[in-house]
Amino acid sequence: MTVRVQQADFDVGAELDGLTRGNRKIGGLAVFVGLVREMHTRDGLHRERIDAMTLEHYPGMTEKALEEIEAEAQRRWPLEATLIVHRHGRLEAGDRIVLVAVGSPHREAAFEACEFLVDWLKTKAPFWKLEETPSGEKWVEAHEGDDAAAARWAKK
Amino acid sequence: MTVRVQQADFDVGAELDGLTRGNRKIGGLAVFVGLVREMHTRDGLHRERIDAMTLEHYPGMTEKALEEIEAEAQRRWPLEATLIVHRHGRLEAGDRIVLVAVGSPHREAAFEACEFLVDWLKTKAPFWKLEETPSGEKWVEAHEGDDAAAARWAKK
Amino acid sequence: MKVRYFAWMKRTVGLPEEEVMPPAEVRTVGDLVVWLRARSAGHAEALAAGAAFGAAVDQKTASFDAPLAGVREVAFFPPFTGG
Amino acid sequence: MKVRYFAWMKRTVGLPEEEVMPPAEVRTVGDLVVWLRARSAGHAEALAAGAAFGAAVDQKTASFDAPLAGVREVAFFPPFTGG
Repeated sequence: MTVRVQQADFDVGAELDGLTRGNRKIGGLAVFVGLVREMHTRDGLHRERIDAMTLEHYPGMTEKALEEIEAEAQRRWPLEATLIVHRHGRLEAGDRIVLVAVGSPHREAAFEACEFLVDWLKTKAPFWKLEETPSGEKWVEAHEGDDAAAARWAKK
Repeated sequence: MTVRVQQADFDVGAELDGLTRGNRKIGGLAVFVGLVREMHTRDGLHRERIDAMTLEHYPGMTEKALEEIEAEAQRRWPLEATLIVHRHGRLEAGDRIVLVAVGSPHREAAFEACEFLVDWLKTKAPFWKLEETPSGEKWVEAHEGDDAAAARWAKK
Repeated sequence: MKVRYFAWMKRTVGLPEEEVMPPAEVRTVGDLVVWLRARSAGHAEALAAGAAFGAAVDQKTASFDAPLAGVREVAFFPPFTGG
Repeated sequence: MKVRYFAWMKRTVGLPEEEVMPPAEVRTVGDLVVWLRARSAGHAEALAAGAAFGAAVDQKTASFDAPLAGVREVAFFPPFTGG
């Protein structure tokens, strides 16, 4: 039942320990850690490596959006514990971006709710990616696959 | 690409750090932590609390089974890193039982492979649960839901 | 009323935010878009009719026909690409 | 040949494992089950015809028609309930 948006890195082990400590009803904890992966863009004949990116967000709205998404997951599944920690600012390949953790008595609910939260984060939370390439900065355009991933939850 | 069966607890944060360190191709890490949850059995009119359990396994066969399951996941999805750590011996409510972590460039593959591994662990790995109740010990019987969960992957 | 811009819109407009006092006939978010375009070439480009952008009213996603009465903050931004 | 028992079968048989030398006509896992039943009341109960149990041959799950030629270890166990 916690949402945090921060520039600093997070400690996955400590976050998960804090989430489950003292709760003996949790049988399964489904966790997602999003990392910056090394990517390449193709611009005409040039293949460029993306070394880093900056995640801009809308302070105030971001926290509200994440809390709404979390509350929606709580309505849909029998959850004992949820946690979303999302970073903003400049991030390099290999850095952690986001942590989503969901604890439930049953593993199926934990997995489903975790995937639901991650899919929604990608499309419904006010974050924008600015990628750094050797030839300059470039705002990432919306990704249709992410919309499709989020849309499958709307059918339920 | 690591499988371990051990009596000792594991450190989730350290395990995940070790799994992803130096690999910049991982965009998503899907993780499952199985915990012993406090449960109750109903035996006629008596409702009994299960305080602890002992997980027996078949040393030698267990490692082989987990390595096979892991190799199968590697064949089915484009994975960069996989880890299964499974405990055996006596465990109390709140204790960690199993850690499954899957890293992939894409989050969908990571989630699917992680769920696949967990479903298979429940039905295809040689573990048996002996539950402790105030009135004595009881071997857990096979759970049809787990078989159904594992069976859905066979259709693919 | 505060108006905020994010991502490439902030750079195109040239400011992250501004205080504006639109006239009474600017009743909706859509009216505000049209009214803001006249403020500068950057505004006109960022808020052009063909550009893909959304809006939030008091930090919640809103459609362009959302009313502005009593609103303290309106934001404009491209589609979310984060996480 | 080593025979191993797990979970409740270990308690019912009364041993975790034993070395056995079945005669040549015991050719499959199923033959071995029938032959082992005669060893004790515990064996007969654990390996009874109606009991739900599976087998592994040299640490891999095997069916009851699996051959025993060259096999070093056979295990009997109830359905897995772990994880």
